[in-house]
Amino acid sequence: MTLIDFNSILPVILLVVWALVMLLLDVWFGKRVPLLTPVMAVAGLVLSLAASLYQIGQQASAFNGMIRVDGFSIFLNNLFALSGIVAIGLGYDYLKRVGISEGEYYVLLLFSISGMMLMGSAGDLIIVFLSLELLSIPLYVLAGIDHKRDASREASLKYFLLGTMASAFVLFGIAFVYGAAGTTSLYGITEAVSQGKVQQFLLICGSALLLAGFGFKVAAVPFHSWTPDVYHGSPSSVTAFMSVGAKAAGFAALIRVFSLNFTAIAIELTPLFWVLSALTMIVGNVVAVAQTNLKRMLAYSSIAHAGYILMAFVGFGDAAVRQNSIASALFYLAAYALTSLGAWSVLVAVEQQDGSGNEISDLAGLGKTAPSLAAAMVVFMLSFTGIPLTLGFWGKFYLFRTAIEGGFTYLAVAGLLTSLVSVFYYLRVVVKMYFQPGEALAHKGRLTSLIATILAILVVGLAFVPGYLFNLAAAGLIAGA
Amino acid sequence: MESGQIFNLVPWVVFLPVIGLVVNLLLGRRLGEVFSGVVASLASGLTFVVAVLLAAALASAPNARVVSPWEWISIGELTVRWAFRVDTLSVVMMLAVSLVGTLIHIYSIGYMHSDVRHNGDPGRYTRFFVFMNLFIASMMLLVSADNFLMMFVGWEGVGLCSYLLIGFWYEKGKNGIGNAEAAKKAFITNRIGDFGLLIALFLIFGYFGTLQFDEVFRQAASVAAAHPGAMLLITLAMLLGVSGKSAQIPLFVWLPDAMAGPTPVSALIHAATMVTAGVYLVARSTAFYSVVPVAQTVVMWVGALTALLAATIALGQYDIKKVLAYSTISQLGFMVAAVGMGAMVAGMFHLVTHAFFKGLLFLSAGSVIQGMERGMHGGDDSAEFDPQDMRNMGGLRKKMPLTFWVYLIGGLALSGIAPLAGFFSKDEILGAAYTGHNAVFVLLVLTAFLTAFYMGRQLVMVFFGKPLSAAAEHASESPRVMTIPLVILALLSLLGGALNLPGVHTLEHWLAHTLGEVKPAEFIWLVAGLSFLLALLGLGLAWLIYTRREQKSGADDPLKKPLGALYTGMERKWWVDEFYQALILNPYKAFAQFIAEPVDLGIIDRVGGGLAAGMRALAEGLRQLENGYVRSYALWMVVGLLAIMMFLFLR
Amino acid sequence: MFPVIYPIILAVILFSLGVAGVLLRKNAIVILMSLELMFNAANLVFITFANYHQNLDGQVFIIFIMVTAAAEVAVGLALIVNIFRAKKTISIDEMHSLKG
Amino acid sequence: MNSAINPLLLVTFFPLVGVLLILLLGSTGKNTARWIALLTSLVTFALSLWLLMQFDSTKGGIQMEINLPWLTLGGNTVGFHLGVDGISILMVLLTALLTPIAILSTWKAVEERVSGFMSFFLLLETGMMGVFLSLDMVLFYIFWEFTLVPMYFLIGLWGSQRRVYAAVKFVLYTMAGSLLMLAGILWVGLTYGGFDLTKLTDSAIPFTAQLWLFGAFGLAFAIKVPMWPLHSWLPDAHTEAPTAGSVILAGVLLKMGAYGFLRFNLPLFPQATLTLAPWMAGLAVIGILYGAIVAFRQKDVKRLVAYSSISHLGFVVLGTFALTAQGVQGAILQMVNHGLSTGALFLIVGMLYERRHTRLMADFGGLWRVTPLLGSLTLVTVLSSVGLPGLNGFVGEFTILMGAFHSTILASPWFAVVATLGVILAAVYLLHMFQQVFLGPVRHPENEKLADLSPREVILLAPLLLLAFWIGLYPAPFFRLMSPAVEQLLALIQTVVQTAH
Repeated sequence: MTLIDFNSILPVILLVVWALVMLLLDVWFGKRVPLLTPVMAVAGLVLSLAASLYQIGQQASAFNGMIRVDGFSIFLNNLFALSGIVAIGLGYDYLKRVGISEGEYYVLLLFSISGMMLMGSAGDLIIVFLSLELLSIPLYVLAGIDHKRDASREASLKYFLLGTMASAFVLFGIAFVYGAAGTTSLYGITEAVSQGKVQQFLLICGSALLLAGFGFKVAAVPFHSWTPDVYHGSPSSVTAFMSVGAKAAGFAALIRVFSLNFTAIAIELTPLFWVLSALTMIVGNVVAVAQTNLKRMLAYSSIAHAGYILMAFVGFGDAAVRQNSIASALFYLAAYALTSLGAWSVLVAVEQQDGSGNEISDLAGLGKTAPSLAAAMVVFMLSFTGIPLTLGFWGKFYLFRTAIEGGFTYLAVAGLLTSLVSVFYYLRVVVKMYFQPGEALAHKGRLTSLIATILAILVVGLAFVPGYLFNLAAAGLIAGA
Repeated sequence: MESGQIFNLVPWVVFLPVIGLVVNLLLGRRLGEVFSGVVASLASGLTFVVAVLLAAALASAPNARVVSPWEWISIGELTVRWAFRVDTLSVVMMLAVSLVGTLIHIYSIGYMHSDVRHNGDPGRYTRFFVFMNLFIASMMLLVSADNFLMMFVGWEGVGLCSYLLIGFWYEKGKNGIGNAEAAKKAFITNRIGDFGLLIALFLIFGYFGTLQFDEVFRQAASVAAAHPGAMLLITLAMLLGVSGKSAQIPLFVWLPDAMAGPTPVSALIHAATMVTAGVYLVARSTAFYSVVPVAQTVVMWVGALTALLAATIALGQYDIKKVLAYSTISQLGFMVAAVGMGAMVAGMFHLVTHAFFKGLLFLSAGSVIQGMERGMHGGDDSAEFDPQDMRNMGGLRKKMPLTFWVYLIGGLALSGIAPLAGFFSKDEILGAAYTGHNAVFVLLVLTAFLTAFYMGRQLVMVFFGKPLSAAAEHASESPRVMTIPLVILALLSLLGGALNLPGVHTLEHWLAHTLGEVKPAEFIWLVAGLSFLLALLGLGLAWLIYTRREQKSGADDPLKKPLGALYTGMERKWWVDEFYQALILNPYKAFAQFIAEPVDLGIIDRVGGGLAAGMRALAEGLRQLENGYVRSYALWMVVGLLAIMMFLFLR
Repeated sequence: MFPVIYPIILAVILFSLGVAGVLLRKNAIVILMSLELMFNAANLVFITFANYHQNLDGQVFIIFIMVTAAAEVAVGLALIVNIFRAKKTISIDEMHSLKG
Repeated sequence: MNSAINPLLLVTFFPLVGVLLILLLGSTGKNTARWIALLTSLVTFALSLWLLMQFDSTKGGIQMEINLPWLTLGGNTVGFHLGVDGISILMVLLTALLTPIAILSTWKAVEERVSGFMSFFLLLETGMMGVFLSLDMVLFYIFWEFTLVPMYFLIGLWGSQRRVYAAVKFVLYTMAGSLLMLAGILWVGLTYGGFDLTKLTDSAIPFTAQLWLFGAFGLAFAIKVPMWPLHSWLPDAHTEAPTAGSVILAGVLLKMGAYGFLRFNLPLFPQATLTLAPWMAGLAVIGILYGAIVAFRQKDVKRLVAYSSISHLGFVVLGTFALTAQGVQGAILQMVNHGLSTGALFLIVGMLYERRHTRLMADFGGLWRVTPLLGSLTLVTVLSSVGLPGLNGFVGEFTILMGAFHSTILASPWFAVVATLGVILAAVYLLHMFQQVFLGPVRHPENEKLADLSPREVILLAPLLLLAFWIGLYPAPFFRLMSPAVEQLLALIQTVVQTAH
């Protein structure tokens, strides 16, 4: 293992080692020093974040091309680390309240994050598969971590069964791609494709299977069915993390694999992505209208947002658009991450001990009982909707711009119209909080409120100076793409 | 002051009354009735002085002058200025308006003093004079304008004043809302006319490129030659405006209702001045009408028919003011017919004399009514008692002698008894009709006869016989401040004919500077004799019939029996109001209701809601797919996978 | 050397059987086994192509797959046991409280 | 003109100073928030007058331009580009004038969450200013959408019974249009290399694309104006909004739509404008009559005024698409006029509501006698709205109709003729309203003791009515202000007409 190798994988290694240490420490001291594990976890993520920030500007290939360090991986690593920190913050308040034993939560979280980071820097299909498993398996457990509750158990099992099936799809797909190209290295495949040395039939089979498998992870229709149930059943702080991390990782895989290797069959895939994107936007937004439970509504909203991000892919075969396509997806992911974490943190703040309190109607009167929390929620809802002066607006702006640049104006129009539908249910939250009388209970978990407030400030503040984030996303190119 | 500078005074004909009204607005209520009345009368009087000065200056140099102090609207080619025009025509109007106006202001000081008390709101005294001054200002704006648009400002301004003054006692009238309804009716009917005028304005600007009088009239002949259709449209659209303002067929219906206003208002606005604006407009636009014979004919017929129709209705009215109102419509018909025949001077002449005697008649009627009201307060009549109903009057000759005499002068002048003012002016119109418009002549002569007849009827019913009610029994003469203006107007009605005596033609020459040289109207002895005889016949017949009628309060008219259905028609105003109600108002209401509820709320408003409901239904439907069973979720994934494969392989 | 297509067809059949198992069986453990079948179908493909391409990538991959599959099974069985304790059944059709 | 700070920046963002102050001090009391808001908006008004003094009305182009690069995105620059010309300056002045009046009108009406109300109001002012001053399409869109947020809360939190429904409807309708506009903005920006409006006017967009884009932009503006049949959000929003909200909604927000047509559709898509002008004018004429007819049958006085807005804004659109100097200048002036007269009408309705807590006309009657000053001022307002010559409404309507009548592009006088019927109908419904409320006898004993206007209320109405007289009698300065800009705009259209032949 050379220094470059070590260097390139530093954020992941740090995290894994840290998590193992924590596992031990938690067993010994966890009961006596309850703050130890969460603080350790945050520290680990901060370290990992530091390592990742340190990598900014670097471009490297390590472990014989299995690991890549480039703008893309760095961008995502930062995103994962940050959302991990938020998830820990949320969990700290929340787990105690609903009475979940905590130790494993943080450790599993760190493992899952390390899998996501690995996914971001995957340079080989083996890594793609491994990181997929590394990020998924802890999530299955996390979803069921509240094992005394039926919902949590059910969510966990559903997630596990379907997730494993999706993994099988991915695996089978990888096998075919390997058969087509004779290598599992992403570079190698690209090379083989460009030299025309691939079995087209196998490649297409493989790409279809991979698409289905990754589609599951990002929750694209029709592979989305797990999302509402799992988001609903899992403990809210887990869902908060899942809605951001798992989705981003799925997109990372999608981008890594497809934007490099399947450009040769892009003409075939483009209409597929078109349909997937449109379907996902429509189903996500429309079904969200009918939801009465805030968690389920946010789940459908996350499906809808996956549809928007997919919009960026439609034109991935077009080399002129590809850069913007990736950058806009990354930017949207970042905007979505901040907003979604924020919205979930508000939800965490209002959820009751017995797991109730997450119906939309339970928010009635929040504007009076917890003004700052409600105001933050307004910001998140506006950002989800894409109203200007929130980060969500810029995300949509950039995405739609990419779609139109790629020549997919109708898709952009479909996206805009479904945004209109989304106004419907996002505003309903605002209506409930401010315009209807009620005594919504908000737990005075200071940390959760603080997180919500900080995120709201970020969502609004960054909207005034989105340039920095734009540049970061624009630098998030895949080496060689 | 040099005569050139005198012309610069012309904006003051508008400013003075405006100053008057502003002063009254600010101070009137605090300083009391006398102050208000005096200020307003002074404002109006000074306007008259300015008009006299202008006339004097014009006498020595009769060419038109334009004083154009400010820009108003200037966009592209459309340039309109606030420009005042002094020429012989406008000065005649200014003189007539400010003279009659001032007299009526003075009269009102007395009249309104008791009117506000009779109606129970003395605080409204000042408001009356504010509106009156506003009216003088608007009317002056109308007659002194140098372009069509500025004239239109005055045109609508007087309409507003009419609205305000008809609705002066807005809480009175039928069901408490009758007066307000009448005011609204007047305004909206006028607006329909104004619609025509606006269209005319648009067309004029289109074909002439300007709205300035001189420019427009200079090109009239050439444009008429080039675009005869356009000129016809302009003149006919204008006629719609005229028929609105001057209460001609088909828009005359508002004027009788306008009698809801206090009597001085009826005298000033709805008899002497505002309603003649239409005549003024046609006279002003002589250049147009003289080149469009068809339009002239239409105008003439409208006037003649209105004259006859209104005269017949006047026969069937019992309200003292309603009779005069229909008489006004009828006389306006005379004027309009005159200008339609091209006898502009005759029309203007009748306009002026009519202003005198009809103003006089209305004011006298006001005096009668207040006499009755005073009688009412003395007597013990019920609250339902109508002091304006002639069937309650009778014998007032003795109770109100001065009023009787001036009323008589007015009535005779209106009937066309020589040598009163009305005789000469009406004769000139008849003369014009006689030379070339036989059918119209017959109509007008018939009208003249009817005019005399209904005036005779009114005089008899009001002043002769015995008092038919306690109020009439106790009626008393009006105060000096009211009777003096009456006397002055009576003098003017007596001597007004001197303005344009046959053979002298003062007015004719005066107006020729503006309207162009026209052949002076001949004095035809046959026509004059005929009209005089008919007038006498009418009065005499009325005397015969009405002195012998059953003298009882509320008795039927003696003509009712012999004329039968015909008389009912006259009484019910030929059902014109009902006709409009059924043909226009009710359908509009129903249509508006239809648009407002079934269409707007029912269809257009529901589209958005329907989309939302559809969205909800779709959402509920799609939601069913998420049934909670893992295996069905797995099935969806497999289906999705297979669909992707199928697509990739089958394309 | 026999044609590559035979083992691939076998793998596809195995995979399809796995899918059918997931779709048709209610017992969670059987479903887990069906999933394993799908994994192993992939393994078969890898091994076939490793042989075909004459390189080791495929074989290396299989090692990883076997490891992760073991982890999956461990987690899966733990979840199932947990559920069995609470609900006394492992029929997945009993688990549909979350829906809509 | 070497001022250190660009006046446009000050005018646009000064209200935010007030927001900050309210957030810092707002908790000290209701009156603190009120005074801060009022003073801030007055200072903004003063700043807008200062802006007017620096404005050179002889020039047609953009003045006091400020163009800072904001961000670059995939090769396109989004600039912070503000500028004022003869068209926008009037809108800025109108906004700056109406905001303090609206704020003052809430002195007694808003008692709950005052500092929130005032903050939203000032935010709204910034948004509106931004809409009128932006010269970058993206910036424009940001301000455009941003105005929704404060207005949504103003309606939803401080409105009357059906406020939630109205607020949501308002947002949904507006967004339905503006989202498509966003697609249009993106398309134009991508195809023609930038979002800067001043650079785009030269780009020759192909005709078919122009038609589509006209539709995308036009829909957003048409909903905002609102044009028939996209108006159904308006009666609800106007009726349910608090008085101050209605004033601003009618006075300024609707103008954003009409302004959008002038700022975007005409210069950017001239050929499409030429082709579609008769259709737009046709819809405008329908709107004029339709609004007037429906207004006539309303029982709620506020709804009546709301529908009257549809009718009045129809004139604005008609004038705009007459594409003649008279039409367009009249339309711009009419925007101001409508802001003044309808703003005043809404204030009056608010005053009535504060006194009687009802808006049904049947509950009033005979008020002129009880409250003579209110009655008289209402009458003047009604007359201004009716379009009585000598008052502002007439000048606008007359010039619009004149322009439409002679428009070579509409090529038919019938648009104007039919629209002129609207003048009659306006008298019908407005006098009906005046009669129902102020004339006749006092029918309800509750109305006997109503208080007449307080000095504060007179101060609210006085500036509006004085301006109504000013514009009616001497509109020349207003026309002078806008005419170079309008001429420039029409010259552009004219070149297209010539090349078409």
